[in-house]
Amino acid sequence: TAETANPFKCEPGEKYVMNVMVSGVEYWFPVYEMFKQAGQQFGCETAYTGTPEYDVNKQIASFDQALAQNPAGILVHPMNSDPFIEPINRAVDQGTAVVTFAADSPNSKRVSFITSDNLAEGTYAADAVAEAMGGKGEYAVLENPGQDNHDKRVAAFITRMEAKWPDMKLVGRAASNQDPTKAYQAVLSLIQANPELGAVFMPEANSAIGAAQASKENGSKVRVMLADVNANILDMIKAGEIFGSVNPNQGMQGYMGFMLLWLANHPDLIDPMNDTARSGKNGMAVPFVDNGFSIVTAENADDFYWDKYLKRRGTKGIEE
Amino acid sequence: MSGGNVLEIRKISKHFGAVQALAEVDFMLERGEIHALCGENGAGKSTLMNIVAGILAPSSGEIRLEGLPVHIGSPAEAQRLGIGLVHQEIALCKDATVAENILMAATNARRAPLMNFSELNRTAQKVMNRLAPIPVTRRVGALSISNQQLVEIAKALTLDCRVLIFDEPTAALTEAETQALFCIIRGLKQRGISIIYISHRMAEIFALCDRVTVFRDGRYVSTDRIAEVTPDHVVRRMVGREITQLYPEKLAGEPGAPLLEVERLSDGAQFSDVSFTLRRGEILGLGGLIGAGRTEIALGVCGLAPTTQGSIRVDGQPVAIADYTDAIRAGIVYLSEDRKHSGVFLDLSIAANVSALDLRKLTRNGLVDRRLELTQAITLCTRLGVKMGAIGDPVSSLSGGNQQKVAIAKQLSVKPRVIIMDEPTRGIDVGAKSEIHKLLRELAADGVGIIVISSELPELLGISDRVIVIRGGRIAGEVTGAMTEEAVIRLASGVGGNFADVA
Amino acid sequence: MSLSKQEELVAPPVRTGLSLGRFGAMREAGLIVIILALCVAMSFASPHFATWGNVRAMLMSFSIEGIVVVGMTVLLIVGGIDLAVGSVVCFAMVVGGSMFLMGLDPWTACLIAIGASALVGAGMGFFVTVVGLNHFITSLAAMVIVRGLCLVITKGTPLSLFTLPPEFKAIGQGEFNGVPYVIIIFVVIVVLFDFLLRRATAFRKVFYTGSNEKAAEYSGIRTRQVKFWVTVLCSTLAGLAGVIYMSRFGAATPTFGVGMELNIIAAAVIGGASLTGGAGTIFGAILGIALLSVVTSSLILLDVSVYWQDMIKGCILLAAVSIDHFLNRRKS
Amino acid sequence: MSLSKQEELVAPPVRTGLSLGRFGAMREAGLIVIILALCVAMSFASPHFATWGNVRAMLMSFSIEGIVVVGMTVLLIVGGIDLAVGSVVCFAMVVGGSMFLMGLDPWTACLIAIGASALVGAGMGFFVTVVGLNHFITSLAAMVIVRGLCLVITKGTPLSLFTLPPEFKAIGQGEFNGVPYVIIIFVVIVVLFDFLLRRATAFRKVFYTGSNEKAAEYSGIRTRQVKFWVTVLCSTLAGLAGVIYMSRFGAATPTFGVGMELNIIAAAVIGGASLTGGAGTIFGAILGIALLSVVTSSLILLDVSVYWQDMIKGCILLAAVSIDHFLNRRKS
Ligand SMILES: Nc1ncnc2c1ncn2[C@@H]1O[C@H](COP(=O)(O)OP(=O)(O)OP(=O)(O)O)[C@@H](O)[C@H]1O
Ligand SMILES: Nc1ncnc2c1ncn2[C@@H]1O[C@H](COP(=O)(O)OP(=O)(O)OP(=O)(O)O)[C@@H](O)[C@H]1O
Ligand SMILES: [Mg+2]
Ligand SMILES: [Mg+2]
Repeated sequence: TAETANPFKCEPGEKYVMNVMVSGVEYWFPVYEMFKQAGQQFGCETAYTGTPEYDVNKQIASFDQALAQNPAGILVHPMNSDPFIEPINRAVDQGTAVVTFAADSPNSKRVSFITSDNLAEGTYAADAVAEAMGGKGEYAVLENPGQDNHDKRVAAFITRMEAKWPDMKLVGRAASNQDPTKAYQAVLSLIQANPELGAVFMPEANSAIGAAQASKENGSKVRVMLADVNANILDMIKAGEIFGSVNPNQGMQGYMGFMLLWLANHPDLIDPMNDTARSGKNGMAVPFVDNGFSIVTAENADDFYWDKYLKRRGTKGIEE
Repeated sequence: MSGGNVLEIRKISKHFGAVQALAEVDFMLERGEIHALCGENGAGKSTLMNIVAGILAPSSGEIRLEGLPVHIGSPAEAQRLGIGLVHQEIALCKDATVAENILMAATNARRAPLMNFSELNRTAQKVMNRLAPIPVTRRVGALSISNQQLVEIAKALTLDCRVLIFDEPTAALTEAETQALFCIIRGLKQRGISIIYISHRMAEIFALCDRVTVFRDGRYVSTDRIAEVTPDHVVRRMVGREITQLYPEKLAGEPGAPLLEVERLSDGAQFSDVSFTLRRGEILGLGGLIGAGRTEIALGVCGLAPTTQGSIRVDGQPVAIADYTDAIRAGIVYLSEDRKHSGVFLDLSIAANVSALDLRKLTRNGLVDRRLELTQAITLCTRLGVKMGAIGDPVSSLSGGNQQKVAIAKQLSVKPRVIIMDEPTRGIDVGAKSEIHKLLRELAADGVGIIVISSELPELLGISDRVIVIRGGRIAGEVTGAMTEEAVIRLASGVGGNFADVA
Repeated sequence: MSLSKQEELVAPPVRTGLSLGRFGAMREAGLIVIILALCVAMSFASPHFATWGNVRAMLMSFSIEGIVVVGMTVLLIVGGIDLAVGSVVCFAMVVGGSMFLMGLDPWTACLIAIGASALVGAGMGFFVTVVGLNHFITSLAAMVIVRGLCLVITKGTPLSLFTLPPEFKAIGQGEFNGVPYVIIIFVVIVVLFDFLLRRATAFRKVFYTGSNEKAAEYSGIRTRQVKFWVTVLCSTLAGLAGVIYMSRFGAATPTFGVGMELNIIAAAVIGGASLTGGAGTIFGAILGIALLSVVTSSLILLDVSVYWQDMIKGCILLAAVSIDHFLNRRKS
Repeated sequence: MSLSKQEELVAPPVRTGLSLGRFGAMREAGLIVIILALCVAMSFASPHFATWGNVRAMLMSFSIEGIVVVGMTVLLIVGGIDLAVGSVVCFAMVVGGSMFLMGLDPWTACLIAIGASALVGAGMGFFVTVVGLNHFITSLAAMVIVRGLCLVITKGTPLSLFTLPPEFKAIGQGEFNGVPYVIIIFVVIVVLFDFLLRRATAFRKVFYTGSNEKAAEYSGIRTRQVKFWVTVLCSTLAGLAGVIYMSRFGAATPTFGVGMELNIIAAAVIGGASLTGGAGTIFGAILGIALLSVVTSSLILLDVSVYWQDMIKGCILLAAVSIDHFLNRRKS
């Protein structure tokens, strides 16, 4: 009823934390931007934490430290799924809600998982490439073996090609490990071995710079397709040096991540017709959310620049 | 006498932590003289020279050059002032050639941006030939330790100096090289260069020098004209007591049963067909010129270098020696001639150094018995008169001679059946030397077989019961009975053939 | 005569322990002071620092790596280096995990994993002592090969070991009276090896070999054997760390431990180990890794901007090492 | 007298050139043979291998890193090491890039970037020669600090330098008579430094200092100055490589060059540089990086499974180094 106070508000001191590894890289920023916005709308405190290193051990340490401050909830990108089971469970047991994003820890007690569908990303990327090539030609992939979401994208890409585009031929797989120089060398070699190479897909943005350069030096015949974006990639997409990218909807990841945490902390807002009261489960738990993704091409690339976005919004990004 | 003091050292003190190495010492060097500096091991000779050459900074005191006070902050500055030093410890760049090492200082001073190797080699070879014909294009690391010593000396000869310091240059040299060096030094003196000469060999000092200064325990004791003193005088001032008998009594009766029998040993390169027998209770000397292959023979016997032929028996039983551990098992130990490279562990404590050779003796339940280790180290070091701060100090804090004593203490810590000592008393002072000789004789009397390799002829003859002379990797002959230096030199150099009293 | 101050001579040849009187003379005193100073400052700066939760998090974050540091320190003392430790840690996880998934009980699987790690060490030892390559290049090749093996075994996907029995997971996740087992194991290993390194005859030979290999040979020590076994030891401890990680994380990821080697070596070097051999202590190395960990934790707790964290961390590291160097130089 | 076999001893003081007669005696002969053998094998295995396109691709792939290898080799010879090269390469890209974005013309921006890199080297040199830390720990700290600086400057996002003028991009992307400028620059630097290292007085001092610092000092060489300037040189060349990368990729990524240092050091060590100083040649080091590059390319050309690539690469590396070691031992 209208007289009741707005329930969608935080208690004083109710704090939500986002935790990631390699915290200095751009991918997380738009996620946190909307996480923060949701927090402000609810009157909550938010913080961005993590470790600059690509090291699960260090990320867990930073997670534990965030936990030691008793936040209301943590939105975490677990670098590896199972190592986070114990820390996440400890957090949940102490009353801190945990939501995973972009990568999951399915066997833990995390309340929700939000991500774009890596399989769909791979599939759409495959379709986009194949259509542009008229459904016929040679392609290769650059990989980062061992990184779960990257592996999924690559696998989906290849599966889709095999299933829907029988005339697309996979001619090479090389590990670039997110290193532009390795990607450069790999694509050069791939082009030498397969002069008819028409496309190369990689599941992340770092390799793309090298791959695009290699392609360019050989007459730009190779379409470079990737996942994720940054200013440089966008420029190259606009210039036609990169074919396109699939980019997860990071804003929704952050915003919905916050919402999921907040909701999990306020289960009394609903009264569902089920056994939650009896079983003691959290009735507000949303197991899975798909935040969607976009295909970035020369036409829409302008909308994905982080600095323009930041300027438009007038915030200080992760530093608030 | 002309009052022309080139170098005046006044009240120089130096301490390393608690150790007072030098206490207000004075030292005056006249123009064109050869001035000997004597003192026991650890008396502070090298420390003072290192201060003069800009390697160490004094704690207090003043240095005057040509009457003017100077500050010598680095070796580069010392060189600019015309002070050169032949180091006691060999300090050469092993990866560079002899020529580059000899002319390193010149290279450093040159303005030319590019090296001129052919000229470098020519110049260096000229300098080198004055001492010994070592080809200057060889890598220094491939030279034997005695040849490295020669390179170290040659290096100093290229410096344009007023004052040239030799810190025990002859410790690793034989007679021939020593004489060549003396010629050069006298030539330098002729040209007005002033020389400081440090040695533990009295004979050299009295043959070469004009004056002698004695230090004891970091203090100045005296300066005299050589003509006015005798070696006994100098030794008494150094040691503070009389050394009546330089070498112990020789073996009185017949030696015992054969202990170590080496038969037709060859390594296919450095020596061949070497056979000799060491008997219980005797001290056997090995003589020869530098490079004769004595060290190689010793290494071959001990399994430290591979051999291609020959057999070794201990107590009449043939033993197979594949590596040094086998040799130690068979009771044979070897003291290396190259103490810095293979004799001591410079950054480990004195005690740990002494116990390195036979850890089993000190081990209880797999652990090192520390008390036993300390007792052993202190006993041996006291016996050999090692001058040190604490037994736990690293060996690098000791003077050269004291490091050598630690190396010997290590050897004596085990009770071997055969000890092979390669240049055992290199750099060791007169007092300690006779102590070591006494020890060796006692060990021999206890039935230990001892082989001594020494380039110092008087020592070799003084300590050994019998001397085998090596020439070009083969046994040239044996000297027994009334041994003379002449006999050894003849065999060693091959002059006069089998003249010696080969028994 | 030459030994006037007999009493003074009975200083121990090697450091004997932590008696308070000798504190100032210890190599590690400087590091301890620096770490304590950091901790005190942090306790004032953040109310969360001096809580058991935070201390536990910090201890947990370096205790398994600490086991690897122990092996690396011994290897550095003998004059070697092992760039493959990160790969070997991962290898042990992956081997143990896949054995378990193939149906072995986890304890046997772990023994096999540790054995396999030891084998990697033996392989490196072979190339170093028999073939005659140096430790750097050998372990670099081993790092690549072993990482490759991990990829081959896992086909690139993390092994989920969710079904590990709880009594096995307890090693990595359980506690005893509120103290995690991991920390207990770590402390036991550190104390044991610190003691052995100072007292055991076998480890004495490691010092001799590292200080002057030639002189050690001339003292009848079989230096090649010593180097071989130390190389094996380092890999074995890395393997042990690997199975503990496996128990703690309940997973085996083929990319685990990438870049770990530099952190480990840095810890040992900060703690006084020399890259040219002959010097180093376990205790110092552990202080080294503790320092790295405290700095990282503090920056996170203080909510320092992620952009600045690396830079500040590097600067603190450099300052700490410089101060430590200065304190030690003053002493000698 | 003391030297019986005079003739045998007159080996040249330093290698003076590539005359065929001396080929067998060269330190690098083994590596050359190994690389050639690999190439011949590859030409049979893949029709694409022995094409100009592929050779060009391989040359391009290691030529910029090759510039860094040159600096690292000189630094290794003096007894140092630089773990920060990867960070410095990135730093130069980032500084040059952001200067350009701030409106400077790209040439000035690059000069500033190289200057800034040299300054990083000077900082490291200061800590090594004045404070007295070792190269390893100093450069490790520098690696973290400089990487942190890159993050601070870029705020974590790659700088897009798409607007770089074409005449500047030509450095990294253009060619002269079909030969890319990058390769020309690389060859010039390698030949220049190989010559200097063998013949220039200043660089001989580097050898002496690395071989025996004490001995060099006793000869009046200011070893601290030598070490300082070599440290600066290494960073400066890394900076140069950074701006060339910037020109080639038209971007400045804050994560560029992570882990590059190990590759660079490995190349130098494979080529005969010693981690303890005093030994190493530019030519050998370049062969080292060429070997690494040929192996990588071959695996891709042969379409080896990504899971097996690492393992095979490591094994080839180990085998190559062992063979090289064996060949060199045989000679001496
Ligand atoms: N770096 C050092 N640290 C501590 N003590 C030192 C150091 N260098 C020398 N000493 C001490 O200084 C004293 C003098 O040493 P020095 O080398 O000058 O003796 P020396 O007269 O040259 O002896 P020797 O005849 O054995 O060469 C010795 O007691 C030695 O232990
Ligand atoms: N490390 C080494 N590398 C190569 N050659 C060596 C080495 N050491 C010695 N030689 C060579 O071996 C030969 C024997 O020299 P060595 O000095 O061992 O003989 P020696 O009879 O023991 O002489 P010394 O009186 O110097 O002890 C010489 O030709 C020498 O150049
Ligand atoms: Mg001396
Ligand atoms: Mg000899």
